[in-house]
Amino acid sequence: MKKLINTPESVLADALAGIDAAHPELKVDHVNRVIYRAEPTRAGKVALISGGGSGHEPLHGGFVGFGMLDAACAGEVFTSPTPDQMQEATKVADSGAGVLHIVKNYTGDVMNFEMAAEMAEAETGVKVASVVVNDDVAVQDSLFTAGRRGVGLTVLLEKIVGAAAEEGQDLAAVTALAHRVNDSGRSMGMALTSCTVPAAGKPTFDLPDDMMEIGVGIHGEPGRHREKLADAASIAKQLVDPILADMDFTGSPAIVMMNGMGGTPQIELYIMYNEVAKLLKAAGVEVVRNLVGDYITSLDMAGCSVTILKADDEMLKLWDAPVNTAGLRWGV
Amino acid sequence: MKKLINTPESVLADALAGIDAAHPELKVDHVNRVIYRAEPTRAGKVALISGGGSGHEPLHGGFVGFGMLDAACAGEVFTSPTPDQMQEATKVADSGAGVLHIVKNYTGDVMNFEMAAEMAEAETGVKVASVVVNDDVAVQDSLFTAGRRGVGLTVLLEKIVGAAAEEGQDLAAVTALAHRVNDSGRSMGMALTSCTVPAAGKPTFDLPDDMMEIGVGIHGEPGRHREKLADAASIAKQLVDPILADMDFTGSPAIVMMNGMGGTPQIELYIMYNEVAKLLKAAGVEVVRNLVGDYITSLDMAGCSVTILKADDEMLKLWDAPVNTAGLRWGV
Amino acid sequence: MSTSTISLDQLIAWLSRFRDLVTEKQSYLTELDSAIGDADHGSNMVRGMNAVVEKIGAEPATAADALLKSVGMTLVTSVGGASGPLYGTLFLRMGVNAGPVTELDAAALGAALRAGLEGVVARGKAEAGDKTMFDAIAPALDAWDAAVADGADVAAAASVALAAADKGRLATEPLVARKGRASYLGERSAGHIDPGATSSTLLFQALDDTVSS
Amino acid sequence: MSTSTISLDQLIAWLSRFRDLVTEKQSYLTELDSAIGDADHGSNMVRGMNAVVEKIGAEPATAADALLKSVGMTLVTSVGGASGPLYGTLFLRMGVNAGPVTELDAAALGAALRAGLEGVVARGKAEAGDKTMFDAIAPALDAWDAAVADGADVAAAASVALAAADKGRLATEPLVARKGRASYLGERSAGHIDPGATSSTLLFQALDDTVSS
Ligand SMILES: Nc1ncnc2c1ncn2[C@@H]1O[C@H](COP(=O)(O)OP(=O)(O)O)[C@@H](O)[C@H]1O
Ligand SMILES: Nc1ncnc2c1ncn2[C@@H]1O[C@H](COP(=O)(O)OP(=O)(O)O)[C@@H](O)[C@H]1O
Ligand SMILES: [Mg+2]
Ligand SMILES: [Mg+2]
Ligand SMILES: [Mg+2]
Ligand SMILES: [Mg+2]
Repeated sequence: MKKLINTPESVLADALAGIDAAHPELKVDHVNRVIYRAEPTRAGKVALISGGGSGHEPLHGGFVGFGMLDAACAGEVFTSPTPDQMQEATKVADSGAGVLHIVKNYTGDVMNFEMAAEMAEAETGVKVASVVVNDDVAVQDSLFTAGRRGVGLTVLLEKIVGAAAEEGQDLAAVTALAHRVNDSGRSMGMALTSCTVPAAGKPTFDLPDDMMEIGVGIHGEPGRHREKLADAASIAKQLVDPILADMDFTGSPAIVMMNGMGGTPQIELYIMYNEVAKLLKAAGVEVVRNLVGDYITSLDMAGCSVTILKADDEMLKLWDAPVNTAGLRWGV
Repeated sequence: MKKLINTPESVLADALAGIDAAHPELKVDHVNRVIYRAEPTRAGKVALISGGGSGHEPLHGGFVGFGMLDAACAGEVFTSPTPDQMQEATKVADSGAGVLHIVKNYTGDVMNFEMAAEMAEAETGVKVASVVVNDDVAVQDSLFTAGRRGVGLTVLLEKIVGAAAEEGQDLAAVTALAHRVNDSGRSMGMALTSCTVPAAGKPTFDLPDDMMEIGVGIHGEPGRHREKLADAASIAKQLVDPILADMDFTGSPAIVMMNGMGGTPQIELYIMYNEVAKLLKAAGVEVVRNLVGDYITSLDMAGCSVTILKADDEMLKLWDAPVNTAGLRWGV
Repeated sequence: MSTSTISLDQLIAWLSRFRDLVTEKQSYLTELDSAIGDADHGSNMVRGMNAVVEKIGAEPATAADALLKSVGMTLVTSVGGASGPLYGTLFLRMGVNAGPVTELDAAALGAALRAGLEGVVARGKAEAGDKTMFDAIAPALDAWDAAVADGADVAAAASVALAAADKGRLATEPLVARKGRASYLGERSAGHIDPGATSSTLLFQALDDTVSS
Repeated sequence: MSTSTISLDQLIAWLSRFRDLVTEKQSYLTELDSAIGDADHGSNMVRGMNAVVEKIGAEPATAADALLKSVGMTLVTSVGGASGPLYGTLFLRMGVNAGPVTELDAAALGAALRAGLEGVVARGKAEAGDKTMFDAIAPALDAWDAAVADGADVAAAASVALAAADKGRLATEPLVARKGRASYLGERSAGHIDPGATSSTLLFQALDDTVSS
C-alpha cells in the first residue's frame, strides 16, 4: 500500500487537522469530527448537515461554507459517522429554523442518521428533516433490497438546496426541494482500478490489467459487472445509456457532472466529458451547466462517474447562486 | 496501461474538445491548440501567455480567465508546444500592450518560447517579454547545466502576475513582478508511483512497492534519489527541509501550495498539508494563504509537491484579488 | 467447569472474549467484506469492541441492564456504518430486556438475546435469507430456545446456539444479498459468506468459550 | 551502387529513410528517454518525421535550400520539446548553407551539416560531453571532414560518419548529463545512453543506407 499517511489509524484525525490548518473559514471539532462554518448559522436560516464515511473528499467537508452545507460529519474511511457526531453537528449548526440531514442511501448512513434524528428531536427539540439521496442507476431500485446507492447527485443537491437555505427558504420548502432534486437526477460510475482502504492495506478487489468494473459505487465495492477495457467513447456510452434508459432528460435544461474517483487525472476527465457531451447532444439532452473534476471520490480509485440532473428554473437559478466552499466556489 | 482515453494519439485533441465543450467562457483553437478567453483582451491590458506539455492539468489551460492567463498553448503530453502555437496565442491575446511569456525552465520550453518571441517580434512587432520559472530545489542551480526546473511556483506566479496585468500594470512592471515572484519561491516534489505517458504505454520508471522517489519533477523523470517508503511526517520533512535550506522564508508572510501529482486523493494532501504546516510553524515561517489540491500534475502519478512563496505586500494583495478560471476561482 | 447461569463477570468476560475473537479474525472479516462490501467490517468490529472493553473497564457496571445498555451506546457511538447501529441496538435492547439483575439463567439470557435480535430487525428490516447477520443470529436463538425448552442450562444452550449460528453463517454463502451493501452486487453477491453473519457467529463463539470453560 | 554526390531525390530518400528508422526504433528511443528523461523522444521524432515526409510529398522541392528549410520549419512546428527546435534548427541552417542547388558533393554536404550543428549549439549551448545529440553529431562531422580531406565521396564519408556517430552515442553512456532534462538526474543520469544522440546516429544511419545502396 502506497499512501501519504502516517498510520492507517490516524488517517482521519490527521486529515481533519490538515483541513483545520488550511481553512480559517472553517472550524473543526476534532473530538466529534465535525467540520462547520466558523461563522455561526444566521438566525432563521435552515441548517444543512451531511456526512458519511471519509475517503470521498471533497465531499462532504469541502462543501461546508456559504451556499452549501453548515456542517459535515466525518466517519472513518468508508464508514458512516455515528449518531452522536450528527447530534453534535445538529447542535452546533441549528439556529432554531431546523436542520436538514442530507443522507446518502447506504444502510449504515441511513440507520445512523435515523438514530441521530430520533435522539436530537427527543433531547433537544430541534426540528430535523432528512433527504436520502439514491441516484445510482447501477443498482436496481427495489423495496425488497437496500435500494439504489447515493452517489454523485449528492454534490448537486448540496449546492442547490444549500442556495435555497441561504436564500431563507424554510425547512419544509428546503426539504421539498431536496426531494425534487433527488427525484430529478441519476448517476452511473465505473472503475479502472480498485481503491485501497488504509486499514485493509491492500486493494479491495483485484482487477486484471485489461479489465474494468462497470457500475461501481464510491466505496470500492465491486461493480455490477466486469469487462474488457474499452476506449473513452464506449465507456461514456456504458455510463450514459443506463441513465437515459432510467429517466427522460429531454425537454428541460440539464446539469452534468463528470466526476473523477480520486486517482484519475483531469486530462482524462475532459476526454470523458467530451464523449458524454456528444452522447447527450445526440440524445437531445440540453446541457446548460457542468462540473468536471473530483467531487465525490473513492480514495485512490481510478475511474469516473457521470451525474445528470434535469433542472427546473428554480434549480438552475439556485445552481447559479453564489457558493463559497473549499470544493465549489463561484459568484462570491 | 489503464486510461480513460480513445487512443494515445488523440489524447490532446479529445481533451481540448472536452475543455471546449465544458467551458463556454473559453475558446479553443483546435488547429493551433490554443486555449484563450472568449472575451478579447481589454485594450491596454498586458496579455499573459503560458503553455507547456500537456499532462499537467489544470496547468495551464485551467488557469486561463479573468485574473490569470489570457491564453495557453497545449503541447503533446510532456512535450513543449511549438513556436507557431505560441505565436498564434500571442496574436490572439495581444491588445497592443505587449505580451508576457511565462515559461517553465525546461530546455524544450525555453527554446520554443525563444523562437516564438523572435518570430513574433520580427513578424508582427508585438512586444514580448518573458519570465523563466525555475523553482525546483531538487535540482542544483548551475550555469553549466539546464539549471533548476520550473514547477509549482508557476501556478502562484500566474495568479499574482495575472492580477497585476488585470490591474493595468504595464509590460515592464508585470515582467519585473514576475521575476520577483520567481526569485521568492521554491518547490520540492516526490512520487509514490510513476506516471504512464499514453504514447509510451507503460510506466516511465519502475518503483518497487516499498520505495518512493524524492525530488521528482512533473514529467515522470526519476527523482534525485529513491528510498524506502516513509510516513507523511518524514516525507513532509524531506520536502520542506531542502526548501528552507535554499532560502530564508522567515520575516515575511508565506503562501504555501500543497500540490497533488494527479493520482493522489485529497485526503492524503490534507494529511501532508498538516505535516508541512507544523514544520513551517516550527521553523518560524508564517503561512498566511494556502492551496491544497491538484494544480500542477504529472498525469496519473501518485505523489505531491510543496511550494512556498515569500510574499511581499503587493504579492499578497494581488493574491487576494479576484480570479475566475476553471482551476482557481475566488472573489468574483 | 461449565456454567448453568451467567453472572455479571461472565457477561464482561464474554464481551472481552468477543473483542479478542474479532481482533484475531479482523483480516478475515475484512476479506469477506472486500468481496461483497467495502473492506471495513474487521476494523469496524475491532474499533467498536476495543471501545466497549475500555468503557466497561473504566466504569464497572453493577447490573446487567446498565452494562448491556452501556455496551450498546458505546457501539453506537464508536462504530458507525451498518454494524454500529445494528450491534448497538442488539445490546441496547438486550439491556432493556434483561433488567437490573446480576445473573441470568438460560431462559432470561435467551429472552434478552431475542429482544436484541428484534431490535436488529426493527432497525435493519432484515428477513431470513437476506444474507445478513440475521441469518446467523436467528437460527442460533431458535436452537437456544429449543434447548432451553428441553432443560438446557446456559452452557448447553450456548453450545447448540454456536453450532446453529455457524451453520447459518455458512448457509449465507450461496445467497444473493437483499440487504446492506452486498445487495448492490446483485447476483455477484452469491458465492461469498456474509461478514456480519460471521462476526455474529463469533459473538456466540465468545459466549460458548466463556460459559463452557 | 554507391553515390559520390547527393541529389535532391536522394536527400528526400534520406529523410524518408530517417522516418522509417525512427519509427522502427520508436520504443527504443522512448525507453532511453524513460531512463533519464520523460519518455517521449520516440513519439516526438516519429511525429516530426511523419510530418516532414508528408510535407515534402505534398510540396515537391526544386532546390536543396528550400527542401531543407521546409524540413526544418516542419520539425519546429510539429515536434516541440527539446528535439523540435534542435533538429529544426539543424535543418534550417543546413538549408541556408546548402543554397539553391540540386546536388551536393561530400564537401558541400559536410559544410551544410556543420552549419546545422552550429545551429544546434547556438540554440542549445551544448558542449562535448554534455550527454546530448552533440556527442553523436560532432564526432560524425569530424570524421566526415577528415574523410573528405582524404578525398572521400558522399558514400564513403557517410560510412565513416555513421561509425563515429555510433561510437559517440555509445560514449554518452557513462556521462553525467549537463544539458537537457537528463541533467536533473545528476549522477543518476550516468549509465544510460542519451536518446538524442541515438536518434542523431539514426540520421547518419539513414544517410549511409541511402547513399550506399
Ligand atoms: N439491514 C440489515 N440488517 C441486518 N444486518 C445488516 C443489514 N445491512 C447490513 N447488515 C450487516 O452488516 C454487515 C456489514 O457491516 P459493516 O461492513 O461493518 O458495515 P458497512 O456495510 O456499513 O460497511 C453485513 O455483512 C450484514 O451482515
Ligand atoms: N541543450 C541541448 N543541446 C543539445 N541537445 C539537447 C539539449 N537538450 C536536450 N538535448 C537533446 O534532446 C534529447 C531529448 O529530446 P526529447 O525527449 O524529444 O525532448 P524533451 O527533453 O523536451 O522531452 C536529449 O536526449 C538530448 O540529446
Ligand atoms: Mg463501511
Ligand atoms: Mg518532453
Ligand atoms: Mg463494510
Ligand atoms: Mg523527452
